[in-house]
Amino acid sequence: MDKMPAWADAILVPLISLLLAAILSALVIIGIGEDPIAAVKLMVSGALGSTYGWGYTLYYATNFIFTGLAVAVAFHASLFNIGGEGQATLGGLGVAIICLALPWPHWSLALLAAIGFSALFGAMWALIPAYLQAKRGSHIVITTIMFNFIAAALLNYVLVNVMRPVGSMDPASARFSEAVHIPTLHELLAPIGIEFSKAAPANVSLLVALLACFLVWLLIWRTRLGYQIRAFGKSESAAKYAGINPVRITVIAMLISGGLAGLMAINNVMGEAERLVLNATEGAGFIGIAVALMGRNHPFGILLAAILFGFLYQGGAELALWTSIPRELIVVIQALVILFTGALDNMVRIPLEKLFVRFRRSSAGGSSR
Amino acid sequence: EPAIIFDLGGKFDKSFNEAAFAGATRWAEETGESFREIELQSEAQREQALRRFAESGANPVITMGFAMADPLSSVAPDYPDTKFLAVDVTWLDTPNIRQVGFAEHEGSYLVGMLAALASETGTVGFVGGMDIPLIRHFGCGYAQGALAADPDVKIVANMTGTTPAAWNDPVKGSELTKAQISQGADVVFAAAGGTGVGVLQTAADEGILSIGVDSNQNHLHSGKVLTSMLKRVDVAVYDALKAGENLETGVFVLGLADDGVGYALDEHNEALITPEMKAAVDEARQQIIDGEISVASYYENDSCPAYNF
Amino acid sequence: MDLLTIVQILDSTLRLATPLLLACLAGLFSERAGIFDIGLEGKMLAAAFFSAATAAITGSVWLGLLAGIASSILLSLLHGLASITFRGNQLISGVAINFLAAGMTVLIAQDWFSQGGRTPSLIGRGRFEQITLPFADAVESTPIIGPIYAELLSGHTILVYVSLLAVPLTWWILFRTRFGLRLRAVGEAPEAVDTAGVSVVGLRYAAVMICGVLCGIAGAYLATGLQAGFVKDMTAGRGYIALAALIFAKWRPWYALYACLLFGFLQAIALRYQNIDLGVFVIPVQVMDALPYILTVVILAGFVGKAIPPRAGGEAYVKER
Amino acid sequence: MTAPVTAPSPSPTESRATAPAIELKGISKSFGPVQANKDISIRVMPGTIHGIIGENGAGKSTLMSILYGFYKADAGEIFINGHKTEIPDSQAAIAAGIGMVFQHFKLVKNFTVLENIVLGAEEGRLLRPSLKKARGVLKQLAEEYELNVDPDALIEDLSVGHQQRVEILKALYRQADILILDEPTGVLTPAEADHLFRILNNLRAEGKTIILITHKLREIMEITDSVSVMRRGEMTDTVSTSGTNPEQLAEMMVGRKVLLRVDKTPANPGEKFLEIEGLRVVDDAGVERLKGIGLTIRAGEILGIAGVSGNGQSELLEVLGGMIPATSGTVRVRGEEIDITGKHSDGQSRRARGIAHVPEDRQHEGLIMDFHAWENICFGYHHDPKFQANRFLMDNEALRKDTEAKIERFDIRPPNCWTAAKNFSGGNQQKIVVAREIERNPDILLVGQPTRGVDIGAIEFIHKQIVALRDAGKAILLVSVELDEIMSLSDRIAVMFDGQIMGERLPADTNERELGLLMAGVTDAPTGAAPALEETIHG
Ligand SMILES: Nc1ncnc2c1ncn2[C@@H]1O[C@H](COP(=O)(O)OP(=O)(O)OP(=O)(O)O)[C@@H](O)[C@H]1O
Ligand SMILES: Nc1ncnc2c1ncn2[C@@H]1O[C@H](COP(=O)(O)OP(=O)(O)OP(=O)(O)O)[C@@H](O)[C@H]1O
Ligand SMILES: [Mg+2]
Ligand SMILES: [Mg+2]
Repeated sequence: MDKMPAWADAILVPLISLLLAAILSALVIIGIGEDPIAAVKLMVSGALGSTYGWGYTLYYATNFIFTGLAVAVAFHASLFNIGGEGQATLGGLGVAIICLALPWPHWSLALLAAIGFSALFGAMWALIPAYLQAKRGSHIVITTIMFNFIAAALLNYVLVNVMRPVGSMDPASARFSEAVHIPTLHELLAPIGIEFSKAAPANVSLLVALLACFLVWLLIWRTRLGYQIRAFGKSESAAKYAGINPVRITVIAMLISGGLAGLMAINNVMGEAERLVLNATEGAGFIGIAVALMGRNHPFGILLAAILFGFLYQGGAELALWTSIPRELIVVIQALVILFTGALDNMVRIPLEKLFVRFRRSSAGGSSR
Repeated sequence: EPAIIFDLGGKFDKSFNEAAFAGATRWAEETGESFREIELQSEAQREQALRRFAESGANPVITMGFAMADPLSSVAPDYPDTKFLAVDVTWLDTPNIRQVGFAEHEGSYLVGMLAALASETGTVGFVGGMDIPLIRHFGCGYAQGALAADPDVKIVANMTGTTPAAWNDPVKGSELTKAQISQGADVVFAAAGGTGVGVLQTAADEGILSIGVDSNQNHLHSGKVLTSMLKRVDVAVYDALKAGENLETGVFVLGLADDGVGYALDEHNEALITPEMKAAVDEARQQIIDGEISVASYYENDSCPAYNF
Repeated sequence: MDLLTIVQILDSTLRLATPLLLACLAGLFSERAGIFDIGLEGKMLAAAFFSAATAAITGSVWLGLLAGIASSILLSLLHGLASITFRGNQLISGVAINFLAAGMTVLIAQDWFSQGGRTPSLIGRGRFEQITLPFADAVESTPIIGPIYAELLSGHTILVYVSLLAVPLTWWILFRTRFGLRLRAVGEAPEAVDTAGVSVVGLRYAAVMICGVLCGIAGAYLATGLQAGFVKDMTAGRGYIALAALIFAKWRPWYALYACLLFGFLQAIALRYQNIDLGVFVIPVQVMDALPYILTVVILAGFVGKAIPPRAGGEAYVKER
Repeated sequence: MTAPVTAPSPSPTESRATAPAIELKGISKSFGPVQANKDISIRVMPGTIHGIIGENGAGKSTLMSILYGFYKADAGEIFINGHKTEIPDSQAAIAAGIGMVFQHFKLVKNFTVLENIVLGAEEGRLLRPSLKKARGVLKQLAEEYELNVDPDALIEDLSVGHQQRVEILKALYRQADILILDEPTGVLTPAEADHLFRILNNLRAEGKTIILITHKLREIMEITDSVSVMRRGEMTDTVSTSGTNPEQLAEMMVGRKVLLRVDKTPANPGEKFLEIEGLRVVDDAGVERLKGIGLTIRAGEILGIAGVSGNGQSELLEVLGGMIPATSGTVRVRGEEIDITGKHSDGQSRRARGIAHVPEDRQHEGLIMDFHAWENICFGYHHDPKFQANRFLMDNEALRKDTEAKIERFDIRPPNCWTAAKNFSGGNQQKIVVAREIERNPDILLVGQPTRGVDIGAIEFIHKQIVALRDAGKAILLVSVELDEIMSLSDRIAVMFDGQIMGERLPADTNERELGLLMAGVTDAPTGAAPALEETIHG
């Protein structure tokens, strides 16, 4: 018998963890002499109080959906992909190359090409760590961390020495042409009569992200490949018995993971900046870890967690603008969420399990009499 | 309510951004009004910050540094009623931006002279921030000034990096200073934003002289900073805030004549600047203003007659 | 390149290798005891801030050092709580600690000093002073040996010498003492330690605490030795490079010294030269920046001898489930 | 007699008169929902060897681990030499003079013997003096008890038998008066086991008290003075060895008369379904695990492989099941050679050839413990078109239907396809695996330890299924360490030793003694005998 019903495991535990993280965050805000309630109010109004705020919240959420899914797919194969940052960076490079290389007739074609290229570049950046893990047992956590730094150096080199337009002082690529501008939510919703902030960067990538959620759900729970990924993730020895090739699954899972992380670039590079800048990912690869942990590696959970983090991000930016609370508060909250939903999971789980076992015993004892 | 966007080094970089902060603070104190501000954390934030301020009705919106040029070019046209002040940008053709540049080469020329005059080893150093034409522009004026004061002077120059991180890397500034000291430099000019803090610190630790930049940095290590090359960003910001919504747009380049650049002389470096040095530099200043001396501009020539970067 | 330049580069190598070495040895204690630690970066960062802040407030660098160590130990305890007591995922805990430190340092710095997440610059006794070794001035003019002694070996802060001494000390503790034997055993086979009547939890906490102390010194060195004050993110990935060095060193103290010196050397080169012109081709500075990471991947791939981590590393010791 | 091993205890005769060396009263222990020990009491007199037997999972190891302070009991008291003793951890147990050799050794593999011995029993803060002292003591102990091991060898370089010696030395070095051995002979050859028993006898003669856990009734009868029987977490009884016999013990163990015979008709072998020739396997460490195996199994027969575990049986199953590649050799399935060394040698290719495999370790191989029953029912057969809804998706509905049918036919409890595998008991887990594999109606069934940790009711059921498959004209390769199972189920028996087939016998023509000798590598007619036997059976 399980110690705890499934719903408690899937909902109660993360909820309590989140609550603990929230309480500590509030204490931190009080600690720096600010009013947590006012801060939350400001965050809510800034992030959700206008279509402008929503536009940014959803823009960030789109990034986090991609990186969260990336982390989750790898997690299902029992691989901890900390390399989302690097893979998303490379995805950006892919998008920039394809957007600048060809004269695109229409944004939709460019978007398709960008989806392909960003996923391809992200996947390729995950390939070497995956291969080394599968074939040579090199710990993927360490190799992906290393690849994040290597990606940063590579982007740095490319932007400074290769892609920087002549005469520009910025280490950034040229601006993409108007033709590859993908519709923002404003442009998408205007025809159907919905007024959405023109300034907000949320764009059609959001729909791609939602589609990705659905596809990942199908992949993991409905397809043979997903079945094999999960089986391999749960028990490598059993996977071997079943004839599931560990090298193949490791590589494929990481390619999908890297591809998803890379896909983020259609949002931040193509949808927002419309050029490639240094550090375009802004840590979204790492936030994917928190998002996946909180979303319990399920696409639906990830969607919710991504929106929550989108809210935190936009709300945090607002805080930084209108109060003296630095933006780093969000980093702290992110850390607390990772800590409680990830590392200190058992701190919540064990007492809860005991509670359930005791509750069940007493109710069983009662009924038998 | 006006707003300022500080660049990556942050408003306490003791240099470029801090100058803007000082100007804004002076305005706020004098008028009793307030301004909004944000310190950028990453490249990707530039456009959002700009848009957010414009969106919320801030006017004017002040941006610091050349890297804001690109976001400005895409955001400013969306808010035609908002006035922008772009410091260190002079090449955009959007009507609602006041673009302010500085004749850094002229100011650098003066501190270059002082460096050469103060040097005992006959070698002076230059630590630049990010390796871009703007910083070479500084270095070029500095080299010309040093050579003018002492034709035999040896100049050693290093750039901190190729990305904006170069504005905020005191460790590297410190290491480069040590390297220049080992090459004989005994006066080092840091035109490197927050990185300069490391340069000035090391220079003070190692007992040589340094030259600050943008803000008056003489007080950082009193008696050990020869002078500072002032770039009156504070004045530009102060004036813009004072003008408010009536800000006059267009391109402005401030030089010695407008007191847009200069060198700092105060109680911290009185003892270091002899009357002879002061006389020589002041004369050169007047000559530049009068057009008798023409300081070559790296911007215009894309090369420097005095130093090969 | 003349001798003086070489000595100068080696001199900065030593300075730059110091935080790496301390953090690397910190990781060595922790990982040898079976607790993976990717939170070295965060602990160093926290220590850097609290040492600088305390030194700035009190004016005493020694109090600063203590505060730095204390803050680092606190994060170590958090890591211990998550990964030893609650048997959580050590990697996730490390990631969380890194974020926590990155955020908290800036938050507190802003609250205390309102200088955009920095501390005021440290002056006077707020910093570690450079120590001139005996006779350094006297021998300076002797050819070759003079500059090596006077420039390279002399004139560092005390923490540089502490880090160098920490290497033989670590070796001695690990391989010559009872504690070291048990510590190594607990990283290989905790059940063997447990059945031998020694507390696994106790040993692991001890290791994690030592890790905290060393990370604390590393962070304090960054803010009060190498620089004069704290700026945000000032560790700049050094914790990860230390981790890389640890793998490079195959979890051994003397190799750790060599690995850190190598990585310090790469940093020293990258600091001094933008691009390295080898005549045939030019190595861009970005390659120098990435080289430690690339080398580590090569080592991890097992092309240059296999790096076998402690066998029980990364996993909580679970008796009953 | 040397200082460290001499116990300052009263002489054996004296203490026998006084108090028991060990007395446990009312010990209970549960692991979450599993009650491993229920109110157990036991007394062991000093200077005796006390046996503990019981089925797998009966709670023997748990009880001893509590005595050794490895686990903490939920309730109960422990008395050592008549004194109530708290044993919260192993340190306390060691201080009370208890030493334990675990079923799974607790050694640091990349430490030397010497380092392992001193670990936790060092003399002071520095290592050198401890090691120096231990070296001396070790030498004396080695001479005294025939426990020779190279003190400077790394554990990972030692054979299992030698590793066990290190464990015993560890206990003796700590001056243990009470020595617990948990299934020490499971991994030993008969010769090594004999050597071990000589040592135990010596120790008993020294006045030490020994507790011996074993599954082998022969060993109980041979060496113990008294024996306790455990069943399902409870202590059934404690009897004096001289006053009992194997049959009675077996009955006490399982709680009813043991049916050692399986009802089955004589085999009716048909064509050759599986032919193995010159099969060699060299593992990653370069050790040759299979040294040229030759076997043939025909349709309609069960070939049983007997042997002490660790002699290559696992590797044989793994190669045939596609889990590891062979180094060389040929395998033919119904006359057609299959790839056993190359890229296409894996579990999938085997299944495609009609080979099904009930693995030895159902928890780590046969099942994904976190998956629901219905997800496990296609494990390994997830490519089967029958489970696919279309080109891309699996048909989960069909899977659940299939599972429900199998739950029904195999009487799997609880009958719920949404129950996770880990939440079935061991026997029902095994039924899921057996159902999955047998219902494929394979040509060849590989079965490893089919009834390990399975209760007697399920054993009978599983045996019946296997025989039914044979009667349907399929070939079955059975590997088991239980000689009884081999003897009663097989139509033909091959004995493996050290990666080789030592010989083949017909169950009717042989006995446990002869098989035991073959299992120990003692033979007058090694591998060569196989073909001759083939002739006599089928000729
Ligand atoms: N560490 C543990 N955590 C959870 N359950 C356990 C643990 N150890 C044993 N159990 C369970 O306790 C019961 C008794 O196990 P134990 O190992 O004592 O049996 P045993 O008699 O030694 O069996 P075997 O003959 O197979 O060694 C089993 O159901 C087992 O699954
Ligand atoms: N090591 C373990 N950890 C957790 N739970 C366990 C462990 N071993 C057994 N269990 C659980 O304990 C319960 C009983 O298992 P066990 O194998 O002892 O049953 P059993 O009484 O022997 O039944 P069967 O005769 O069918 O094997 C099952 O629910 C099983 O999931
Ligand atoms: Mg057991
Ligand atoms: Mg059972």
